[in-house]
Amino acid sequence: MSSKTIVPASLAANGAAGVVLPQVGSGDEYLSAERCVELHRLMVRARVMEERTIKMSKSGEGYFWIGGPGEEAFNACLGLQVHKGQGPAFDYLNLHYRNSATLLALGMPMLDGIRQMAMRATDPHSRGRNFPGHYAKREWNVLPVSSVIEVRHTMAPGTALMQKRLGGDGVTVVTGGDAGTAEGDFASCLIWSTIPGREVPVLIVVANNCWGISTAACNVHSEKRIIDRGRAHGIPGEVVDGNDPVASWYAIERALTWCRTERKPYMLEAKVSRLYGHSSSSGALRVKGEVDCIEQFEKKLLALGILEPPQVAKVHEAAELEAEAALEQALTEPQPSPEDVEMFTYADSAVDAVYPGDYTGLPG
Amino acid sequence: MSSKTIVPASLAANGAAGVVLPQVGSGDEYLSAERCVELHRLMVRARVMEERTIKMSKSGEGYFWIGGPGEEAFNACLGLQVHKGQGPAFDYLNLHYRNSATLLALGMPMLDGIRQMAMRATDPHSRGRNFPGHYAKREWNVLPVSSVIEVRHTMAPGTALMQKRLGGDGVTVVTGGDAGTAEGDFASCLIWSTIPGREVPVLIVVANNCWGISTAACNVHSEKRIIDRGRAHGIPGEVVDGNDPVASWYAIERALTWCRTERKPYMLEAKVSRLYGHSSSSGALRVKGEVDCIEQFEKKLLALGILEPPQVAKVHEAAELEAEAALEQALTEPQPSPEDVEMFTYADSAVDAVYPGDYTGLPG
Amino acid sequence: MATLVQAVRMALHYGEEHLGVTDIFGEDVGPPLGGVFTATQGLKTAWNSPLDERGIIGTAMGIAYAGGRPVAEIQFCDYGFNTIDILKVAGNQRWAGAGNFDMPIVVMTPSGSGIRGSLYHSHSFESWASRLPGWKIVMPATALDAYGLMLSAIVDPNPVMVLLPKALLRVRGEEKIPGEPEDDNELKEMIDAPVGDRSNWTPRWPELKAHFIKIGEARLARAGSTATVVSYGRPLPLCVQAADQLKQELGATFDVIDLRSIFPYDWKTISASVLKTGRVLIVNEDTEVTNFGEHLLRRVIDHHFYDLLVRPRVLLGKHIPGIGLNQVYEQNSVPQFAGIKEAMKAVATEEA
Amino acid sequence: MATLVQAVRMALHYGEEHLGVTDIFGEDVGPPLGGVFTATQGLKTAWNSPLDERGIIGTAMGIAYAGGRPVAEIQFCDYGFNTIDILKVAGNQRWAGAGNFDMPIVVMTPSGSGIRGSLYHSHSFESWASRLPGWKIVMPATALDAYGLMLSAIVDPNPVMVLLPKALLRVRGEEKIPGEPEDDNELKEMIDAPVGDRSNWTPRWPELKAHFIKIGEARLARAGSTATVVSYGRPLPLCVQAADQLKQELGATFDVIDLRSIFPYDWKTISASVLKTGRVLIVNEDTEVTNFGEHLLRRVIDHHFYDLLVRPRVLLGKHIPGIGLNQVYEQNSVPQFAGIKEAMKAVATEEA
Ligand SMILES: Cc1ncc(C[n+]2csc(CCOP(=O)(O)OP(=O)(O)O)c2C)c(N)n1
Ligand SMILES: Cc1ncc(C[n+]2csc(CCOP(=O)(O)OP(=O)(O)O)c2C)c(N)n1
Ligand SMILES: [Mg+2]
Ligand SMILES: [Mg+2]
Repeated sequence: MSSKTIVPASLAANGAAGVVLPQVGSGDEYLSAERCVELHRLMVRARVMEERTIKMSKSGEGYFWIGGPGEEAFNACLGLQVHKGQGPAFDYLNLHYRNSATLLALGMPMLDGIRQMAMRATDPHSRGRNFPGHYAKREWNVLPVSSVIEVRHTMAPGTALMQKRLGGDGVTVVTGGDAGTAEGDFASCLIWSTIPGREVPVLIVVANNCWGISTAACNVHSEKRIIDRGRAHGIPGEVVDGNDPVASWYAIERALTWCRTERKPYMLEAKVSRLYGHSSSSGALRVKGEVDCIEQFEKKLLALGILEPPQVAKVHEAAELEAEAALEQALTEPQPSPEDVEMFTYADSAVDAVYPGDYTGLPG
Repeated sequence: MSSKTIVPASLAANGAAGVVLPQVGSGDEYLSAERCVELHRLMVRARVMEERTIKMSKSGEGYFWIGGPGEEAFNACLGLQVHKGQGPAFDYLNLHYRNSATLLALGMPMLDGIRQMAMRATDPHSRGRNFPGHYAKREWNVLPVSSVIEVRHTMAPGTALMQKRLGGDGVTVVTGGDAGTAEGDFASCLIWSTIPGREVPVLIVVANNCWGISTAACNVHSEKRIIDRGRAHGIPGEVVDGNDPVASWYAIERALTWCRTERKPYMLEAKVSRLYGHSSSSGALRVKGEVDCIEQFEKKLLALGILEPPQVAKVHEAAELEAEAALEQALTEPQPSPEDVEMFTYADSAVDAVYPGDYTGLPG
Repeated sequence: MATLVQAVRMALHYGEEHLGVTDIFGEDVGPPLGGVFTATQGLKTAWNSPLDERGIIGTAMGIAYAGGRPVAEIQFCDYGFNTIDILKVAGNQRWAGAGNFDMPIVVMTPSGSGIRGSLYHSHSFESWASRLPGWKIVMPATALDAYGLMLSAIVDPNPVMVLLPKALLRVRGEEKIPGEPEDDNELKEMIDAPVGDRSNWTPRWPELKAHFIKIGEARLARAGSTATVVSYGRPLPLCVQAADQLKQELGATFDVIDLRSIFPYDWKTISASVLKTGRVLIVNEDTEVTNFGEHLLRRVIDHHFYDLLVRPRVLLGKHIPGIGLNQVYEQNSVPQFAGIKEAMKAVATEEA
Repeated sequence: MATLVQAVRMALHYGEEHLGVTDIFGEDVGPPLGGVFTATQGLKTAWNSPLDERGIIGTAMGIAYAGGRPVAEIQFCDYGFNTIDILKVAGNQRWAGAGNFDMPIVVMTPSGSGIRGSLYHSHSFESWASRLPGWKIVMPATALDAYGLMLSAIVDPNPVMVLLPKALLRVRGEEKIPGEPEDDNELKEMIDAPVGDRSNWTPRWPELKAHFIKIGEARLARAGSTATVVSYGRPLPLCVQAADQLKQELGATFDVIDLRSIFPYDWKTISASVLKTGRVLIVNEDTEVTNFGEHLLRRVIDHHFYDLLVRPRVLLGKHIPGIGLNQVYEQNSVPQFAGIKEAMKAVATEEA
């Protein structure tokens, strides 16, 4: 990263006269100080939420933990750039289970993440049913995260087809890990996104942390860059340092712009860290010496004088307080009840003689 | 195709003095007249056997037909070059349903193909159970052909792994159509054949006839050449005119040599015809103007004086007689009986209390 | 009368025109072929997919998520076994996602034996399908039921699988599809693509009318009092035929219940009939170990064990790896007319 | 005593040393992890595969075709639903191919609920698996059975699926594995990989001995005369516990049959017991529509309808899209101790 000292238009316009903040650079790319501060806060909030849920997995307030520490930089950038809304005029998100920073960037309150970890009836994503990080939100086109690796890749071309048909610039984003690309569904996504005359705007994100649980990518994958698999299908792509928010920001911008304007797929391979190991189980193997995107970004922001140490501390403290309050709140909320077991199985149907409403047990 | 007039060593050695037959050329490659005559006879026999089974599908002596007219040139070349035998020291064949010429080249009598079409108990490949072209032969490592498109591609790396471990030069050949490459299993084959340090000798053959039943490849496939999909995995490959036996011969030779010596995968995309449409059902769509590899090859052989018209006619007649005799024979052979229904479900097992031998119906 | 497959095609057309169907797709579903069984000929939203069943189901789900109404075809149910994990997700995503997203997809696929199909055109799928919570599964045995159930499948906001009995696809119905022309040949000329070049062909659709058959409602194909037969799909007409003969021969009469909906099934109708007769036979052609018919039997035992006059029976396909092409195999693997009649006679005449 | 998962590991080691096992592989099966449940730690032929279940099953088949003896793991049965078509081919290839090729593969996978697994670590697989003709399916509930059945699975020349009850993997057996050291801690030190860095660790294997449990033979976990309970997997020890309590409380005694083999199952043992007691309860935790327990019930009805004293029963998991993480869901989805005991009491005490 390097820096320039041009006053960002947005800041100047903000009337922050006198406080000329530098931009944050990476290679030739620069991001406004304002944006960086926003990203930093999101990244910290995401990290703190994840750390809180890890604690919950140990304290018994929750069980299994899996999540996104190490992917905050990239995922926050993604969340800020998607077009948030409901229906095909907006972007669809087919996420994997490490996208908490994306959801926070979209505007999810920490409370909702904590509610899921605490398995409350108020968990809006799964009503206390699913593992943490398994989001679902109709209003933001966040399709239900499934634990099943890579099946979302078969669905992405479908939403994108509707988006293309509608016109406009809606894009379908599908994210997954590096190991998961070995499933045939990854190839299906490449094929279905590039049907001649039916190419569709899918942004295929591979969060490459070089591991699938305990298996190193280099021991099972022959491709040098995962994006090379797109080549045969004419899918452009790039590899980006997902620990670098500036680089990530612009890579995502290029990718989304391509999809929005060309109405064709694009691949983005983000090199990321997996800071707390795979999950709370599976031997919790940690990889030594991984870059911590938050630490690295904070050093930069401090060096550039965009943030002072007390401000950084305040961001962390605020996040901790938010998490604390969220947990406190969540724990006051009701657990699901036995009657909830069958809820949400079926949508109402006027043409069903047995289940005009929801499922009610075996036909009787 | 072009020609040279060097006396092939094999012919000279054969004592065919005075009869200086030309080689048959394609580009820079030449195949001995002797080999060409052998290939021609195999191609004709394969065609005649297929035509006979098509007739049987119409006469009621058999039902559904599917097979390989249009792939004879390539498939005969393949059959002559594989190392035939049982076990991992020899080549394994994971074939699709259009490989009759390969089987004839290996030495299968027409009778066995006809027996399958006639659904006789004597059908050595499936005991009258499976569609034609669904071969299985332990002695030649011909693994059971399944109608399920592309699943064989998941198995090929397994046999090849054992071949590599054994040492020697055994190769696993897996063949499939162009449309089938859209199944994720095709990608799985690329991935599993190139696990770093565990690369295995799989020859991946795509018989590209540009169609999947009624769907033109160009309408659903974005890749210009299917072999390009191997690139990201470091798998070399080439496209060959599968209607040209000379070109096919050498492409297969190069491919097999690579696999035998490098112990790594190779891809071969053979452009072939589908002369009698997809099968006896499915609207039996025929593609107009496709090259007939036998017609083309005969012209060449006649032009070079390798064969005279009466010899060509004799080859056809002999094949017809063979098919006729095979059918006559097959029709005298027994049909399966009701007792056969459960046969071959299980191999004998000393550790099974219920089925120490074959399956005998529900446990009782 | 229209054949079952013509009825499906007309239902899909009605769906395109009136029920918001946006995509009818799958392998060879679009022009020129219009489906290996012609079910999708001439439909304006029909298109050919890559040869990838997993992609077909996934893409249907994506289309539905984004507001479309897809009807996806698996060419033969025999080729759907590689999609079961995705079918599961289609069935559980609403539950798992706290009701955030509905999943209005229709998957249609030919199922069952009877077309000399060898191993991979003879599978039954209903027992597998019935194990997919969140799905609704229907299997019409007549043209009109195919029409009516397809319309319901389309408007139902949940995933619905329409299993089409392979052996009955070309069988004509006994009742007209609402709007179907009087003359069968006229219908054929209007909506069946010509053999050969079809590039200039367009269908002329009759003025079809709505006819919804509710999911979960059985059809009483024959009414009687001696015994109850529950079936669906290919064996159903054989049960009807046997009932007619046994009425003549023995004077025994049968409630022949065409279940039509596998899930949810019409328990009320089954239950009432069993209560009435005390004798029940369940017939289907799926393999007999962990078969949906065994589930129905379990319900009968749960609720009517003490109401039964004689041992309740199932007649199912054999637990073997496949159905062989030589008809000796098929005849001895899945229920045929003679065996069905015999079983019906046995359940009707056993001394109580 | 060894835990169930230790028993599996020792069986695999025995298989490598004495039964020709060539490859033990799957996701995270090799070093450093040795399986997410530690089932494959320290095994010399264990290796990590790409994350691709279809490739895992297919590669196992290929290895077997070429003379190897593979044991492939699906990390959780919950992730095996994308392989069902290939599993079908593994089961039918011998039949379809006129006996040309055997298919000696073992697929092992954890199955069932009880580990707070939410939707995708709580599935049961036996009902699905039982629908795969050509396969043999076993599900041990004790360490010794896991050892003995795994050895049989390895030597059987047919495809065998070993379902390991997730909830019982860490449960210690009551009988020693032949060759197992006296002291549990000693065993642990010998064969359990240390936490943390394992790069220099190698296991010290005990001198294990052969112990084959025949496929298709049930185990009588408790003998009694009042009623018959048929179960396997996670619910099995709960049935045993309930039987012990009910003996105390009511004086009712149960044949508690641990089926161990799902297919082929030990019909002789079930049949004899039902003939003796006239009362039967079948318990498993798979979803209740088209459940393998319903198949067993059907056999009971087929053969013993007139021998039954009271209504035979099944106690199964609910037909719902998943098992939720909050334990309220799991408690109310799949049989738990209280419900099992109640059902056993009911079948034992109902007036005949
Ligand atoms: C189909 C399927 N198989 C196996 C698993 C078990 N599993 C969960 S995460 C994981 C590794 C995923 O690695 P990768 O795709 O690189 O994502 P990462 O966890 O590294 O972000 C595995 C094998 C699963 N969830 N789904
Ligand atoms: C998994 C699967 N899906 C669908 C089918 C039905 N089917 C049989 S052949 C075929 C087309 C295959 O095309 P291609 O792979 O190009 O081979 P070709 O027949 O052209 O040689 C289809 C869709 C099948 N056999 N297997
Ligand atoms: Mg990873
Ligand atoms: Mg083709």
